[in-house]
Amino acid sequence: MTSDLVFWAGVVVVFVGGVFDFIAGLGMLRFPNFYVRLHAATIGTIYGAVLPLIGVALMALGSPIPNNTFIAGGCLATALVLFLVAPIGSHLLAYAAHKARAVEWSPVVDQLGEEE
Amino acid sequence: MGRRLLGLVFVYSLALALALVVYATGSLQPPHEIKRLGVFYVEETFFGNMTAMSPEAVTAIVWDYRGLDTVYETAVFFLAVVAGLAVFRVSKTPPLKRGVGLTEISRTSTKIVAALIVVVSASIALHGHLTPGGGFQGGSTLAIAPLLVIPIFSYYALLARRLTPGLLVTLRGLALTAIGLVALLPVFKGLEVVTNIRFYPAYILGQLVSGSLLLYNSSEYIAVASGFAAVFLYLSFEEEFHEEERGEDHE
Amino acid sequence: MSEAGLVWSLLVGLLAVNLLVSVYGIIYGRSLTKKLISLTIFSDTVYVFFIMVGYRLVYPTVPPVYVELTRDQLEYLAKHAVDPVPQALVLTGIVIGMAVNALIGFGIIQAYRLKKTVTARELVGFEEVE
Amino acid sequence: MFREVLVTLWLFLFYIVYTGSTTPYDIATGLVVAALVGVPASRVLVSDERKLLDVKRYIHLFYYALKYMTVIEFKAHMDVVKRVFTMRLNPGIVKIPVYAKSRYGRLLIAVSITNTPGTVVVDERDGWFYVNWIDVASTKPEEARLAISAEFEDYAFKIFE
Amino acid sequence: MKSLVGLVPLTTVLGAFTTPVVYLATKSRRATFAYATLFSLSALVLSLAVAVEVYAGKEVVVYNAGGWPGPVGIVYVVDGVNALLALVTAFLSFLIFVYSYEYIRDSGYPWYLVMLLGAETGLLGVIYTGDVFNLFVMIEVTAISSYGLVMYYRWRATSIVSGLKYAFIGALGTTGFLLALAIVYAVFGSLNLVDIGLKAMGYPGSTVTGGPLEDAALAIGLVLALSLWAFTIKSGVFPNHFWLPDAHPAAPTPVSALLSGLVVNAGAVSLYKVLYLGFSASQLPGVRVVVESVSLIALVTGLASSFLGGLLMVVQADVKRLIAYSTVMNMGFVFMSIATLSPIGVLGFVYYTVVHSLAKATLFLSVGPVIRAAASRRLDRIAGLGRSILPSGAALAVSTLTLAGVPPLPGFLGKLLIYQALFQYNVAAAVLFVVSSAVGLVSYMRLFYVLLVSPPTQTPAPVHAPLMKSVLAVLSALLIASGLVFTFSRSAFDYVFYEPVKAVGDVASYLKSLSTSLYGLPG
Amino acid sequence: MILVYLTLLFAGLLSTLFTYLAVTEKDLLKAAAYSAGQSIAYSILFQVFAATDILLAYIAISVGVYSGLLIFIVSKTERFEV
Amino acid sequence: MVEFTHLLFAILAAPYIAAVLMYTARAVKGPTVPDIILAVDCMSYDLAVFLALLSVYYQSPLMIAPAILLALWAYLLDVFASKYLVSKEVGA
Repeated sequence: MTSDLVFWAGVVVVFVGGVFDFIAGLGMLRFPNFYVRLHAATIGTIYGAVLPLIGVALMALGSPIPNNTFIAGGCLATALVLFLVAPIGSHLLAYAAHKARAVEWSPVVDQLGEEE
Repeated sequence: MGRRLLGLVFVYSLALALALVVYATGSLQPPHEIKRLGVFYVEETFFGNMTAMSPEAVTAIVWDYRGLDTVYETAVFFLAVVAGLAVFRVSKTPPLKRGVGLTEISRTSTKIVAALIVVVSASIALHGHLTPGGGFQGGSTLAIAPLLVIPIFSYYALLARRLTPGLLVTLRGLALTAIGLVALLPVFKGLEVVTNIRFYPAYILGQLVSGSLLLYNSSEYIAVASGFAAVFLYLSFEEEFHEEERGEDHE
Repeated sequence: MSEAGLVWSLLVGLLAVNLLVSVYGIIYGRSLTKKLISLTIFSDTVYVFFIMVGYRLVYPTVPPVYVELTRDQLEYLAKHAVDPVPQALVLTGIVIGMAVNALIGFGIIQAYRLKKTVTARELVGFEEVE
Repeated sequence: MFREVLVTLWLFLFYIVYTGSTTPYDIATGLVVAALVGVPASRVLVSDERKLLDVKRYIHLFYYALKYMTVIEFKAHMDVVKRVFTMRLNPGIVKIPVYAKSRYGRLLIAVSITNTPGTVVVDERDGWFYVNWIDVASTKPEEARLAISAEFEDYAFKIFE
Repeated sequence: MKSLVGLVPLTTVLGAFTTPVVYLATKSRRATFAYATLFSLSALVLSLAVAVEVYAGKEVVVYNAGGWPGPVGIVYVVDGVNALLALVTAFLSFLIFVYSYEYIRDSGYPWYLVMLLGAETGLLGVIYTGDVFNLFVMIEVTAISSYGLVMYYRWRATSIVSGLKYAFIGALGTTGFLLALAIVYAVFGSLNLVDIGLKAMGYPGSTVTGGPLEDAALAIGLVLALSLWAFTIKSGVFPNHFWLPDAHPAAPTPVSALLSGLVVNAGAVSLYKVLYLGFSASQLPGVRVVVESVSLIALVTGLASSFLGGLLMVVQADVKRLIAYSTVMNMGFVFMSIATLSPIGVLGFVYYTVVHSLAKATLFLSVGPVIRAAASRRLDRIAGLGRSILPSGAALAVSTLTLAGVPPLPGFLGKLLIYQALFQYNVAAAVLFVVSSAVGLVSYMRLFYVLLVSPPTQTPAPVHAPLMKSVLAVLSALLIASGLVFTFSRSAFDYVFYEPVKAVGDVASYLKSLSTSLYGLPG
Repeated sequence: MILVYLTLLFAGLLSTLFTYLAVTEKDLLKAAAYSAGQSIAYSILFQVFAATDILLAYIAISVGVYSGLLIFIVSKTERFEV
Repeated sequence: MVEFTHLLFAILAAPYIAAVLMYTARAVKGPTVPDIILAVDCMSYDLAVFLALLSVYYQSPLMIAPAILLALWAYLLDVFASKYLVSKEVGA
């Protein structure tokens, strides 16, 4: 019974993550330039990937798969690494884009650009 | 843009046409059964008479049933690295200086991630005979660590830690020699090369190590990682440095 | 004639087109780098074809690896596992392809050092020796 | 000495979590690998080992992680999700001061800022973060700091300083 | 004690693995060269032992690597043909190692030695193996070493660019061969050559790989077409010959000898294994037609490349390029010989491959001192220099005349054999063969005249190279001796060439006799 | 089996799209990124075909090493195809 | 019951597939290199989830291992691309 509960909790989490991911995809399409799209990408990473991974771990723990701790452990480790790695990736891309002036945009204020 | 879109439409319609032709002949169906040979390996790999004492059929084929292929496959990778070094060879290593690198945040994060990568890769390599993975997979995962260090800290960070190309090539040569010796040793007992279970023990202290599979995997792990590191280290020398080395070749 | 056959045919068609497009890239790509990219795609597609040979359409499909060392697993795997042979062969193939492509990459950079171009047509018309 | 052991233990824990099983083989290889990595890495990773032993810091970290994942992230997500549909954008790069001095404190702040939708750290320079903000409410550094990173910084001080 | 076959390629690959370590430990040119040459020598000794075992035992040695028989593991199948070809390969490689000690003088020699050992490993593996996937791996081992060796002169645009061309076209070909192997596995469920051959003949083969085959003509046609494509690339046969005249001269001269003499054989041997041993005995209805049409295509490509090579040889100004075109021509002959799919065709293939390897390597190696003395590769600059460098000139004369097919030398007999094979197959093919070799004869005579007869344009600097000279002396003595022995002594020819080919000649009974080596035979 | 069919078709379509883009793109850096996308599409196929061993090696080589190699080549030679 | 499982997983996977399609559209449109890299990144992070989901769907605990690699290598792609954009020499 508990395992069923865990499984369905996982399903709900994965589903919610999917909805957020969908919205993130929408944002990626609709936002006008790279710097704004970064924020949509963050949605896609945190609630669109890290959270669902935890959800999948719950699903695995709640289903009668042999050695389901493999899946749970792998998912949690992936979530942890993703949590560390994804923001640094976005940060570096933003840094590079700003440094190389690769992106045209019209910000309200650009205090980094002013200082350079 | 218009032309590319047209091309894309053409490509997809070509795919559709091909698919319809294939479908119409009706000869192509996803199989419900696998080949007899595949079933044979799955059945024999742990429980059968012709066992490799490994629950992992793929690794058992890679390093035991068809181990000879893999020994020479590592030779191909080794030769590619050597050929690359022959093209890019330099007479001295570059002088140490402070590299450009990337931001401070990424440096701090990379330190943690690198430690985690080593642990993950070791897990992949050391469980190669039990779960999917193995020496090559683990080694290429381990190679992420130096590959991350090269752009983020600059390759001088690796050189400063004495990870020079010479050391890496030596490490690689030693690891590959270990692979070769593991393949060669059964010969001295009158067995064929790359013999596994009839020469190496399947269990050590009650733990399944599948004979030579663990030895191969751990040697390959080091060999692949150092090979990738050497390749990328050579690639990251600055162009000016290569220009200094420029000369003529005489017959 | 089933939906499985249709999906399979479509997949084969798409992959065959990938093969053709990448061969086009290898032959008509102007830059050597582009040719290298096409070559990697070409070999990747061949690996997918090879793996397709070993697939079996059952539910659930599992890798040919024992999770537990019991006789039940043996029967389960014999019914559900995919073919391990193509996987082992493709693993070898991937390593070999990667080695060749890395060497080609080294060559491209060296060619640029010598001729200051990676455009295939400009590279080919080189001078006679001595 | 402690820091070597502790880093090794943390890495060993990660190994076991990733591997997902605890047979004697896993434990033995895990310990060996973790020690092989942890001992040389500990000098690079940890500068003050007393902080590693402080249980209060772990409790703060755990509490913060929980709160961050649920409350803070949820608020920020909903904000940006609204913007996806309304397209009310006001983007810009503002500079905010960072008072945390330790490397990990700064990393935690930067990761927290970037992982919250709506703000991304673009660059950092002697004590200042330059943050790409989807809705620039204020261009004054201190006010921007209050809106963006003040809460993270509190915890960063509790955990790492 | 099991047979030594498995050790032969493993020895050289171990040498390749350890040579960089030895170099970095000693930093001594002499020690590194001695170490690598030692491994080549031991490969020669081992392959000699294998050849003796096979020739004395008069039976095919099947070596189960890892102890796994038949389709389960990889097997080496060594009959007389394989043993002979491997022996020639190991012998020539060893001589090239010795020769290189004085020729390669720059700082890249440890990497050069590693790649040379790698190429030797691959060739030996290609020749011994009885497993199609292992064939692919070994072809790649050879190929990647060749790419690296062609690019060895890294500050010359010619060598880098032609090496890149070679690598691109070679990678395309071998990947195509991998696709062919995917189809082979999908159709036969097996990778063992004997098993595939038996199944293609309609026998059940090993039970481990499933029962006999139904209709598979289309798939086999695809397999053969893709394989032929790959092998023409590897051997430099029309329409994929264009990389060869660029790549072979660009390498250092000993490597040119290795590439032109031995590495091109990889394609021919593979074609022999797949087309002749694998499918030529097939009795299945559709397959028969497929095999015949593919062999016809192979014949036409061989003919085309022999004409093309012969004609283009005439107009070359660069001596190494001229010799490279002669390789294109001779590989055309070899392909034609295999494509007849008859025992005498195989005899011609084996004999001509051996002779061509020896003579072509000798020719390249003997040109080496001349090029070094004149510091040029242009024919008009090196005219007449052959006379002044004695062993080189003698070797030049012998090898040129051998390749031209002048009677007492061994080349004549080879051409005769191919002519007979083609005559049985089709008269027109035989006539065209004669015409193309006549065209080649003109170019060889031109080379002979320019290098040896015409008056020297300059006085060369003396070349002090005792090892190079002794290698050339050994090779030319061997060529003359073998010509005399095989032309005049029927029994020697029978012992060395005819008996082994007779064992292979009837493919059906050959495969059936090997079927006992397979695991899990029915009944 | 609907998920399997869906995923196979999706990955096939994606791979063809990325292949086409990678082969026709003039900016080689973009082409390298597209080829990474193509590798990701193939990764899905491998996972559906239950080829985990392949996937572990393939992701490393194709998404990582090739991309790194290509970016190195682009940085040392020309970025735009003439 | 089995039918239900198929349906459940299809429903769970559908939004991810749709999202990946939208990321792909972004990758196609570009217009700049960081846009494409970001889109490829997001795709690979999503696919890490997808792989995990497939491994639960196939009830095989062994198929989870690649997910972590997908995340790591996508990060490596980021790092290399940013370094290239920042400075011409990637290694220095």
